[in-house]
Amino acid sequence: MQNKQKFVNDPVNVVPEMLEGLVLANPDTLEWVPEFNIIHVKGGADSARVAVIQGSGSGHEPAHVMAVGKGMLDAAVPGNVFAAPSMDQCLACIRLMNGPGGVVYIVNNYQGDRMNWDMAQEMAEMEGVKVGRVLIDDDVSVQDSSYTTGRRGVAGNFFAIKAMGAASQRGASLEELVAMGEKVNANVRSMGVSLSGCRPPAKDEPIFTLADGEMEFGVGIHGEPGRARLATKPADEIMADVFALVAGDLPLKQGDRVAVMVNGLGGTPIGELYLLYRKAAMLCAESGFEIVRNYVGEYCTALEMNGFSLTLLRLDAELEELLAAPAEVPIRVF
Amino acid sequence: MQNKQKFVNDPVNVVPEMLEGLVLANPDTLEWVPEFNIIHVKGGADSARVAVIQGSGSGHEPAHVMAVGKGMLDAAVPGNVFAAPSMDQCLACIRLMNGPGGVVYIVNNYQGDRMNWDMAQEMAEMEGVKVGRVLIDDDVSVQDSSYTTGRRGVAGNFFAIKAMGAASQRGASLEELVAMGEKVNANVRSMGVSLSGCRPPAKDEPIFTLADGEMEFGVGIHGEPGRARLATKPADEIMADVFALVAGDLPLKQGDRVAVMVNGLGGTPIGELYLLYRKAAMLCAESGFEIVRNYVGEYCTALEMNGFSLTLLRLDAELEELLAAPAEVPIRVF
Amino acid sequence: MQTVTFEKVEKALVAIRDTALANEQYFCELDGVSGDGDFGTSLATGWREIAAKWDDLDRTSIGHLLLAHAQVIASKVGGCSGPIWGTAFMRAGMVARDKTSLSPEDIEVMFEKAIEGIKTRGGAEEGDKTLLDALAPMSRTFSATKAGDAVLHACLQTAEEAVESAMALQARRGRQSFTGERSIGSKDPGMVAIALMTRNIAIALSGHE
Amino acid sequence: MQTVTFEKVEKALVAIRDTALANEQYFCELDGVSGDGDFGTSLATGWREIAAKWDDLDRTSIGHLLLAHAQVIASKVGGCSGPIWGTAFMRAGMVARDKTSLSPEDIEVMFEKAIEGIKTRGGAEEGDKTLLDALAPMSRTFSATKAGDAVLHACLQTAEEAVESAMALQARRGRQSFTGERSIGSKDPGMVAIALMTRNIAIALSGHE
Ligand SMILES: Nc1ncnc2c1ncn2[C@@H]1O[C@H](COP(=O)(O)OP(=O)(O)O)[C@@H](O)[C@H]1O
Ligand SMILES: Nc1ncnc2c1ncn2[C@@H]1O[C@H](COP(=O)(O)OP(=O)(O)O)[C@@H](O)[C@H]1O
Ligand SMILES: [Mg+2]
Ligand SMILES: [Mg+2]
Ligand SMILES: [Mg+2]
Ligand SMILES: [Mg+2]
Repeated sequence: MQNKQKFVNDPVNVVPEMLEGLVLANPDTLEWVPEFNIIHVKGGADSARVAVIQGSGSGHEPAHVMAVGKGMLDAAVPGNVFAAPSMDQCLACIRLMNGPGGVVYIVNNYQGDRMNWDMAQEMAEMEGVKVGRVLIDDDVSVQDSSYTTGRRGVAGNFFAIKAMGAASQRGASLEELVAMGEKVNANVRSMGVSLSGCRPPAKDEPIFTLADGEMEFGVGIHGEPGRARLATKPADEIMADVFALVAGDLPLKQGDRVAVMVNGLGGTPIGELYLLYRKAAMLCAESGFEIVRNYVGEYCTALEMNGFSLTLLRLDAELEELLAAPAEVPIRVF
Repeated sequence: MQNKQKFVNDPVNVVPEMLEGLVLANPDTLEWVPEFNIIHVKGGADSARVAVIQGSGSGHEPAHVMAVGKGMLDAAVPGNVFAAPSMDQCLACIRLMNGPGGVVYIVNNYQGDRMNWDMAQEMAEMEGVKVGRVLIDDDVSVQDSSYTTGRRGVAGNFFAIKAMGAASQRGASLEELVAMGEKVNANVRSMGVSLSGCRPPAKDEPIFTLADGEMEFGVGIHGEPGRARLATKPADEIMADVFALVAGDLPLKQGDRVAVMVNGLGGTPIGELYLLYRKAAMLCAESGFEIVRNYVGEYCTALEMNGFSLTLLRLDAELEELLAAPAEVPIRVF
Repeated sequence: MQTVTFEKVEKALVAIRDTALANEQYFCELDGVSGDGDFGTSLATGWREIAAKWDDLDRTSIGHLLLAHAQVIASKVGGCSGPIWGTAFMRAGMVARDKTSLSPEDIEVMFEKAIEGIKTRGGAEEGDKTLLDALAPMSRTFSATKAGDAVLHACLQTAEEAVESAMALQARRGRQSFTGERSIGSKDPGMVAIALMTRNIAIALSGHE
Repeated sequence: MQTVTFEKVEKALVAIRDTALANEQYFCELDGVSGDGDFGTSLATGWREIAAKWDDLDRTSIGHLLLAHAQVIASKVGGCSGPIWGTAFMRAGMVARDKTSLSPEDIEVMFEKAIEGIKTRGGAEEGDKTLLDALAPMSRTFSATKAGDAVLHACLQTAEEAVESAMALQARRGRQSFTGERSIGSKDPGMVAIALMTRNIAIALSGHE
């Protein structure tokens, strides 16, 4: 049975109808290929540049279809809600965005995403296309999970997109882009916490439910279990726990320059995200980590889940420059 | 009792801690006056311009503290969650942002907001300050409501801020700014629908609850009742009903040029907002209204409420130019 | 009524202040019947601040003293009461800006201006079951009896009768109005405060009448 | 075993196809015990597409025919099965790219490459209760018996025994693994499909052995 507390029509059409809305809202900058649900920058592949593309399940918006734009992704190819894009979608996207220098895709470490992309890559390579791959696995909360072997790829993904998108604009080669993505992945860590479940449009039931006073510590971006189901506590204490695990995993050391992201998982008011950022900024100051850039808002969501994730990225001069480069996304804020 | 499913510390400190996070995240552009919870552009009043300010309850973020920036608001002074700022907060903000040409405030038509601002205006005028006022009442859903006499002021407010902020940058006088704000208000209409209640941090109970399959048609931005409690239905049909009421109230006529905003009330995934925008764009096309600019995302929320509002603004050449003028807001999207 | 001296005005203000301070709980209970139960706290918070600053209040004129009250009330009193009471004191204060004593005609105008201010500020009219339903008849009684000696007593009687007769009304302003018909049959806390303050003013000034 | 002709390969592919088409419901039921019940639909959807395109499939070589299968399977089969089966056909197809008949050694390498591909793609190892637990022992049986005439029969026996003995295992890959210990005691749908396809290939080719 359909979830009635959603602004959708037939749940089967959620993704195409969302994409149609997106291109209707951005007629000058985006194009949509309905057959494969590909969103790409207007005009398609740029023969002077190596395109950067991504595809994963829907329900994480603005990731990744709303990260398509100049200096960000050249294309995104979403699957259904919380389902990997199929092999032929990935292959079609590779073919479409391929240029003389090849094409690079970014994939989060989820089994379904990886299998379909790897397969598409092999197929494309058999056709003579040069394909680069960047795997993101920034989530420190669990080693193996419902949908992964190894760590999950979550909001840290944004920084790979931003850095690689900027590098592509500067004419980076396929190898340079892959190296850049791998550098981001080696230096980025994330972890999430939720205070509610989430409910895909086609499902009658939430993926999980939390009683009043419970939180899922280390939740995944589909509502998969994390480290533990714990009692809720003040926001500052939650942030302190998450911060210690994320910073400790890299590990960051005094004097490191960092980018800090407090990402909303969909149902958390932006006011609470800033309240959480306040504590993260204080913890950085105490630890001697210098915040060079910060990001507070929704970057990678899990439908309407009430939760947040913290992402820390260790910077070097090159990354700082790429993060500061101009970029365009289809979300208008003023 | 405190609501435990929130990322907050002591509910009493929600607003100051959010504001502290906001200025920590924007040290180069924003300043905070803790005594009165005023957020203003760095450096304060600009003696060459008439400042545009706003204050209302918190819990509607990004409205209005995250709309402070060059070409937008010069300052915002928020009350507690869903409570008007007090008279002395408003008065302090007027005094602080006053310049040789005076200062203009925007107030949404809620009784508490109006009384405190009007009072502050009289006090300031007794001190010799020239104060302009723009009242926003764009919500077509109800004539009188729990908190208002006349129509409520909701997301349409954004367009007054944007147009007046841009006009102020161009050196508009107090009288010109007031006229501009009144022009926006005369040409803007909104209406909201929700599929869930919302729950202030200091409250144990949601402001209202909806059963599965119910929606509040015409909801206010504090969860106040609207026109009717109805059965949910497909998103396109909900949008069609809202669109007819909003466009019909102006009324818009064939050939009109418009700005369209699909605003999330806090807990609605952005994917659904684009799905709703798709239908709004189609309805505009059918009705012969030309969409010049569109806005899809969160502009004026009601904490974590699952809902949206539609705002239509009838444009003329002057408004089009002001909406297109550059502006800076403290929310970084890339 | 004769000319009202600065001293008498101060005594009246002390009576108002002490009424607010002494009845915090009672006014809250009245507000709790169909409102949000904060009215007593709202008033007491404001007048505690006035009491703390008492000696330093601007006494250049009666008007300035009233304006100093207005400033504190508007800043420190919460709910609807802050802007409404603040406005009343401010409008009355404007009339008396340059005065160190008040004629009955001055007081008549101050009454009218305060009522006008409350109406503008809160959008209420007589019959909406707010303190206007006490102030407006009092103002009419004052105008009718201002020449006589029993004016204060007449005003008090009007206020107390108003409290009783307004019980039958349904509140249409402030939080009381949110509970709809539940407000019918109960006393309006704002009106009770006005009547009690008037009584205490009458007691305080009775030696001088 | 002798050289396998193009004709025999086609017969084997028809047997695989028809097994997928004939057992949609049965495979779904098997998957429903501890998985999400879509395995039969996944396979049937893919092979319905293959059947529809049957006459137009690229027959330049055995390898091209297998690669044509791989393309359709990877595109049209959902769940884990699409990429896994697609990879198996692709890797086997690469070995046979230029061949119009297969030696036992060719088939041995194709087996090995397909298994290697499945491992790379899905990250599973033997013992994780997936179709690898049928394919890997079959591949060893094939290598050991490829010189003899009973090779197909020996492979079939290995597969069917593997299905039985793997029942005791707990699934560690795919959706079956989500239900944890609930998978113990049931047959793995992927392994059953492999065994049934082998049986139908043996029947189809028995006239020629
Ligand atoms: N709009 C109004 N105009 C005049 N008086 C009002 C108005 N609203 C409320 N009041 C008066 O204020 C009293 C309640 O005060 P208070 O508890 O401070 O307000 P709130 O309704 O905000 O809780 C009521 O008893 C009534 O006499
Ligand atoms: N990672 C894997 N590697 C190899 N085979 C797998 C893997 N995961 C599942 N399988 C096989 O696939 C079968 C289930 O297929 P299917 O229902 O399409 O997958 P899903 O788990 O996505 O629902 C299982 O019975 C098992 O034999
Ligand atoms: Mg009250
Ligand atoms: Mg109150
Ligand atoms: Mg399955
Ligand atoms: Mg499946």
